[in-house]
Amino acid sequence: MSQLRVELPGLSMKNPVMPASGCFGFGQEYGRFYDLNQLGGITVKAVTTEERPGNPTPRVAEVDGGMLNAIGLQNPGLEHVTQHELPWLEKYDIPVMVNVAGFVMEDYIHVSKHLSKVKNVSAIELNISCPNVKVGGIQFGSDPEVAAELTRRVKEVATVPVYVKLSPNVTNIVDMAKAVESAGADGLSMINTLVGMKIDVKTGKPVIANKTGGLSGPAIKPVAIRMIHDVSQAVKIPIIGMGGIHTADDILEFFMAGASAVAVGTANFVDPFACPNLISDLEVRMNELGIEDINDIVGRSWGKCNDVLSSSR
Amino acid sequence: MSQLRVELPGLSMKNPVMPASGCFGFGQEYGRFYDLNQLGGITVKAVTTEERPGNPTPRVAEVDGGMLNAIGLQNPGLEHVTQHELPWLEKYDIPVMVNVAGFVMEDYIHVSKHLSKVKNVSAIELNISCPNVKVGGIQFGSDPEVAAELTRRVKEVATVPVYVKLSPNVTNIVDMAKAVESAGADGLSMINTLVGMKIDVKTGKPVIANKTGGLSGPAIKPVAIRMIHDVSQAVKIPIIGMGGIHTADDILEFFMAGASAVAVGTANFVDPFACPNLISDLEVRMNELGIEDINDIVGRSWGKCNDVLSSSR
Amino acid sequence: MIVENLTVTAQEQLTSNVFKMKLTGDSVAEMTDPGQFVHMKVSNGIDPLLRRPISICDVDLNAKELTIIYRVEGKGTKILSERNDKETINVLGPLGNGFPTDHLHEGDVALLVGGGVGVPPLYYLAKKLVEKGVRLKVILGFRTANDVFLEEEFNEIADVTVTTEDGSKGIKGYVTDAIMQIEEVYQSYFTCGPTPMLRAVQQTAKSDGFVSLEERMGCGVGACLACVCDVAEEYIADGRKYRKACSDGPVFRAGEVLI
Amino acid sequence: MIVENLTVTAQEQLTSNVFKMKLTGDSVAEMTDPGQFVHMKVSNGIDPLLRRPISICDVDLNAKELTIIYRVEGKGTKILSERNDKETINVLGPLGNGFPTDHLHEGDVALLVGGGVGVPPLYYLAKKLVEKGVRLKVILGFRTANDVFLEEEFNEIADVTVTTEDGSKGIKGYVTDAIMQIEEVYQSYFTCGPTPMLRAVQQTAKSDGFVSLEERMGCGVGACLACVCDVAEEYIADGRKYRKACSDGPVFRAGEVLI
Ligand SMILES: Cc1cc2nc3c(=O)[nH]c(=O)nc-3n(C[C@H](O)[C@H](O)[C@H](O)COP(=O)(O)OP(=O)(O)OC[C@H]3O[C@@H](n4cnc5c(N)ncnc54)[C@H](O)[C@@H]3O)c2cc1C
Ligand SMILES: Cc1cc2nc3c(=O)[nH]c(=O)nc-3n(C[C@H](O)[C@H](O)[C@H](O)COP(=O)(O)OP(=O)(O)OC[C@H]3O[C@@H](n4cnc5c(N)ncnc54)[C@H](O)[C@@H]3O)c2cc1C
Ligand SMILES: Cc1cc2nc3c(=O)[nH]c(=O)nc-3n(C[C@H](O)[C@H](O)[C@H](O)COP(=O)(O)O)c2cc1C
Ligand SMILES: Cc1cc2nc3c(=O)[nH]c(=O)nc-3n(C[C@H](O)[C@H](O)[C@H](O)COP(=O)(O)O)c2cc1C
Ligand code: FES
Ligand code: FES
Repeated sequence: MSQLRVELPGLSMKNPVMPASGCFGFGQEYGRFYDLNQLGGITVKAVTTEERPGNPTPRVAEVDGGMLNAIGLQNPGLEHVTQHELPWLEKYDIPVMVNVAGFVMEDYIHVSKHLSKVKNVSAIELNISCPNVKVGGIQFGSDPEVAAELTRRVKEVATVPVYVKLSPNVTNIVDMAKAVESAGADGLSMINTLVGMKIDVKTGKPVIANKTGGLSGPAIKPVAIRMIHDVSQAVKIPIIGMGGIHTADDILEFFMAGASAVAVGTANFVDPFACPNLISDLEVRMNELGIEDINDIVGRSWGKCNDVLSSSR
Repeated sequence: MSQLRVELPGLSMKNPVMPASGCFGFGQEYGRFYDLNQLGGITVKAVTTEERPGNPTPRVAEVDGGMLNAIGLQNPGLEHVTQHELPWLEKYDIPVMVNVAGFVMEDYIHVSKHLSKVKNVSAIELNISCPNVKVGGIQFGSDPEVAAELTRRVKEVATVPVYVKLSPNVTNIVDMAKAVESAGADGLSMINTLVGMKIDVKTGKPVIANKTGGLSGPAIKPVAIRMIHDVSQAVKIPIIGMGGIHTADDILEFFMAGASAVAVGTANFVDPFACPNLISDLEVRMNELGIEDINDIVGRSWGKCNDVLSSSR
Repeated sequence: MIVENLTVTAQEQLTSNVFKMKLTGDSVAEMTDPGQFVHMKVSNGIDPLLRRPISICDVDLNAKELTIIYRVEGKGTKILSERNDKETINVLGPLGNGFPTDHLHEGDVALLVGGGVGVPPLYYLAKKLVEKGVRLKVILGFRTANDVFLEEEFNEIADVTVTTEDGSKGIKGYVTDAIMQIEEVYQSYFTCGPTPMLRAVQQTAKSDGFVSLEERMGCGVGACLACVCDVAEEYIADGRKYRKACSDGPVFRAGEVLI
Repeated sequence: MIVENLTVTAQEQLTSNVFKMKLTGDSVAEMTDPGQFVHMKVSNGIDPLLRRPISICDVDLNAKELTIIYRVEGKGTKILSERNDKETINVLGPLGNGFPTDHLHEGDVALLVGGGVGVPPLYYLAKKLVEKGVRLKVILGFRTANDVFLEEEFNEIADVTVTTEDGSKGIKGYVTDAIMQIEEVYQSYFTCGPTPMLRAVQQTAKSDGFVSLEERMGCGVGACLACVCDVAEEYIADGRKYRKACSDGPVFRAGEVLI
């Protein structure tokens, strides 16, 4: 398995695959299907200062090649998460990344500060890109200066590495990435969902109660690959890639685009065993393609690893 | 068929369906399959001042639920188009919209001015959003001020209505739409393709020679619907909707989002008879759903037509 | 909770748009609770992408054979209706919590009220209750006579009243019209069908009861929070103000969740 | 150019990853030109979305039966290999321009050079040429003996040399090694296979000839400009500096397009 090991700030992973935030709860549900120790790590659902009821239902809709969701950051709040959800994960020997959301900067700072103190929190992922929350939120994800300030202030209080999860719904994602990098982000997660909508032609109304929802699944993979390809050439911090991963080849594609680890979202719904299956398929596929170490192919599509190879050998 | 008739500036269409630019050449190829008079109109391939060789091949790649293309605006240039391609379309009694592209503002102005004089050109569609051209091009599509100035200057010389084709690769499409509307645009076309990439895991390189390509097909439909839903509430000019239309229900969805006509791109490749089939399916489906006039459902998802109905009856 | 490729053993069309399918496989042995559902991947690949929740209608534990009855609504159920004998379908299940029956005893009377494709899960329940010696009053609501299915099967084990909206069969009207005609006392009721029907049944029925809900689902296993329902004030426990239809339900005590 | 649902009449596995399929339908009557191709929608729905170009390998005009031979490469051809007898497949074709044969006459000698899945279109061509009384020298290149197909069929109508890269059958090496061993004079050659092979054949062969190209396609009918190839200086006509592989080709005069 050592060909799969990756090391990212705060995340020492025996393989590069973890579930994506919001698609795996706090781990208990899928823990009934398999031993979570098989995972490279785990990203849990967005946590906010206070409990959040989320949006009205319907919250999901299927579209061609993907799905829309507008869960609305439903979560039991910081206190409940630290006291009841995270302790349950202590029995596993895998890094835990906690997704943090908020409505004003102070929310992010407060939650990040407290989560940093929790024993098994390995890293924080700032969700500045949730398209399903009406107040605030989305601005953090589309204005480089605001995103940078948020990152800087969270970094001041956080004692674990901080990843910033970028929104794809922007004109220039490279600017966003550079801004949060220079503000001290330890890594990037990309991409969050594209804002989309589906209308029921029988009623004439949006299928999702919130009207718009976040598009995830295979449909967004080409956008994710392109963005990671562009961003990985412009920043030095590692990228956790996500968006439509359903096969081991998809994982390789994300690495070749420039990701250093990956997260799997929607695929868990299609197959509860998606993550462990991807991990074993990945090893098989790497052997077929003669890839000895997954780290060797990071950024291969734009020559990063070719450069490394030619200079080191 | 009168339940399908729509009237847009310069485009008096017996039904709301036309092929999208770049997916139908200048009409001759599909004219071999069926009588083009069945169409509501036709949008031809992008025209530039001079002949353009386009990008190296491979220029297309299939992805889940869609395809990537990077044709690179290949076209025989303004003179050849006006002398050889457009005259061929004269035998048809359908409005012709010509897609115009360029690298500097003067290109757009020059081409638009000359096309305005061509007998059977009913409208011009400014392609300010082609993601596959390296120089210029893309900026027009992401900066509201530049787009507005371009629109204003083209409007000064054009004697036919001018539609502006918007790029979805922006943070705020409503701002773009409002900017070109106040600059005098007669209508909007949306959306063009999302920028995407696919990597061949066997070679580690992008499949498309140009590296990135434009994502089209069902995968982008939710993004198109959301953007049209938002823009149609913010502008008064009509919208030609496109992005992933493959069924009659898709057309109804675009209308309910706020479109007043639609264009069909990728579906033509899947089935050369896509457009005429969609037109006949649309009528059947409207009858099933009790929609008497397609114009009645424009913007129904956000209440436009409900409002009209309640105030007029 | 298991994922398994079940093999289709039968596919039968019951009405113009309702089909009955039988599937076999080891995981069927776990499908012991009426009211639970399975989550079906109707085709390989991404078209469609998500699983479809379908109730368990009947189980033959010896033959390890599951029966489902489904209505063709859209793409997914259409594809399901085209799957043939001997093909396999990837099925996740059994999922959720079914109808509780422990509170009923021999000689008790239970009311079962199903509407449309809400009828199927009540059949497996009926069989279990009859085994226990519970007497059943079954009310099945359909739109027209042509839409009726499972009536014969129910007739063999219980006292059945059919209602149709147009009166083309049985009582003309809604299931509630039939409920109001019941004079006998029943200890509990169980209902499944469209949400407006569930609401009406809750209001009309004269005992405690259980309702089975339909919600749009993502994961089906409690992880994505797609399917939550708000909880009535008096049922809030541990501060949890919601229930997940997939893993807390789909069956709830009448009145527990706001519908 | 017609779109029709052809019915699968046979599906046979030839090697570990090469299959032969037969399909029947009215449009087959139009498939008279060797070198043309059909554009196949391998499944309904969007998975996969685009058609797949496959060469016409043989046609029985009386039985209206088309034969294709294809290698399982990715998703599309995999699905094709799983389609069964009596199922229908939506086929657009015949498309493109095939191999010209008017310049050859009875008694002439023609060289046919195929590599891998470039071999199939040459079979229909070979039959047409033999009908005309043209004598054939056929060279078929494969990777190993296990990959060889269509050899017997060709043997019945022509003089065949097989090459394999590992020498496990026939001449060890590439098709060009076999071409160089030909002593006889041939009036024309026809070749189809991977692009590097086409280049090598163009350089080695000692006559005018025709090459059939593979390019990624969108529409297949000349409308999208996905499949263009640059034209050699001397072939530029009417200022057109490119050719579309789908509608101007896939067969071109050797040297006409830059490969
Ligand atoms: C717990 C549960 C049990 C069910 N049992 C049965 C049954 O036994 N027989 C039966 O015919 N139907 C049953 N349904 C409804 C069935 O799941 C839907 O009819 C089916 O998902 C429609 O899929 P489709 O692709 O044909 O329709 P589409 O409209 O194309 O589906 C699009 C999306 O919406 C979802 N969806 C559409 N309608 C419903 C619905 N009513 N409930 C939940 N999701 C929906 C689909 O799952 C899919 O994700 C049940 C639903 C639930 C939640
Ligand atoms: C004119 C023409 C005739 C052909 N005839 C034959 C034949 O007779 N037998 C045969 O086995 N193959 C033939 N091919 C190649 C065949 O089209 C591809 O192998 C097939 O499209 C691969 O599809 P896939 O889904 O299995 O692979 P994937 O790699 O999953 O396909 C992804 C996309 O790339 C395209 N693609 C992949 N490889 C090729 C290729 N080599 N050429 C063009 N497009 C490709 C596919 O069409 C699809 O759009 C021909 C190609 C052309 C252009
Ligand atoms: C149901 C659902 C809930 C999600 N919730 C969150 C969330 O709470 N925080 C977050 O940062 N991303 C959330 N996401 C986004 C995913 O983490 C991921 O970025 C996205 O779905 C793309 O990956 P995928 O295509 O593999 O699903 C959610 C996605 C889905 C489908
Ligand atoms: C092969 C191809 C070529 C295209 N060329 C152009 C073009 O020249 N000008 C333009 O404005 N849009 C062009 N487009 C974009 C389409 O007009 C359309 O906006 C887009 O494909 C979305 O619609 P669809 O999903 O129905 O294809 C092209 C699209 C494709 C697939
Ligand atoms: S469907 Fe995911 S929690 Fe219920
Ligand atoms: S494939 Fe579209 S022009 Fe050739």
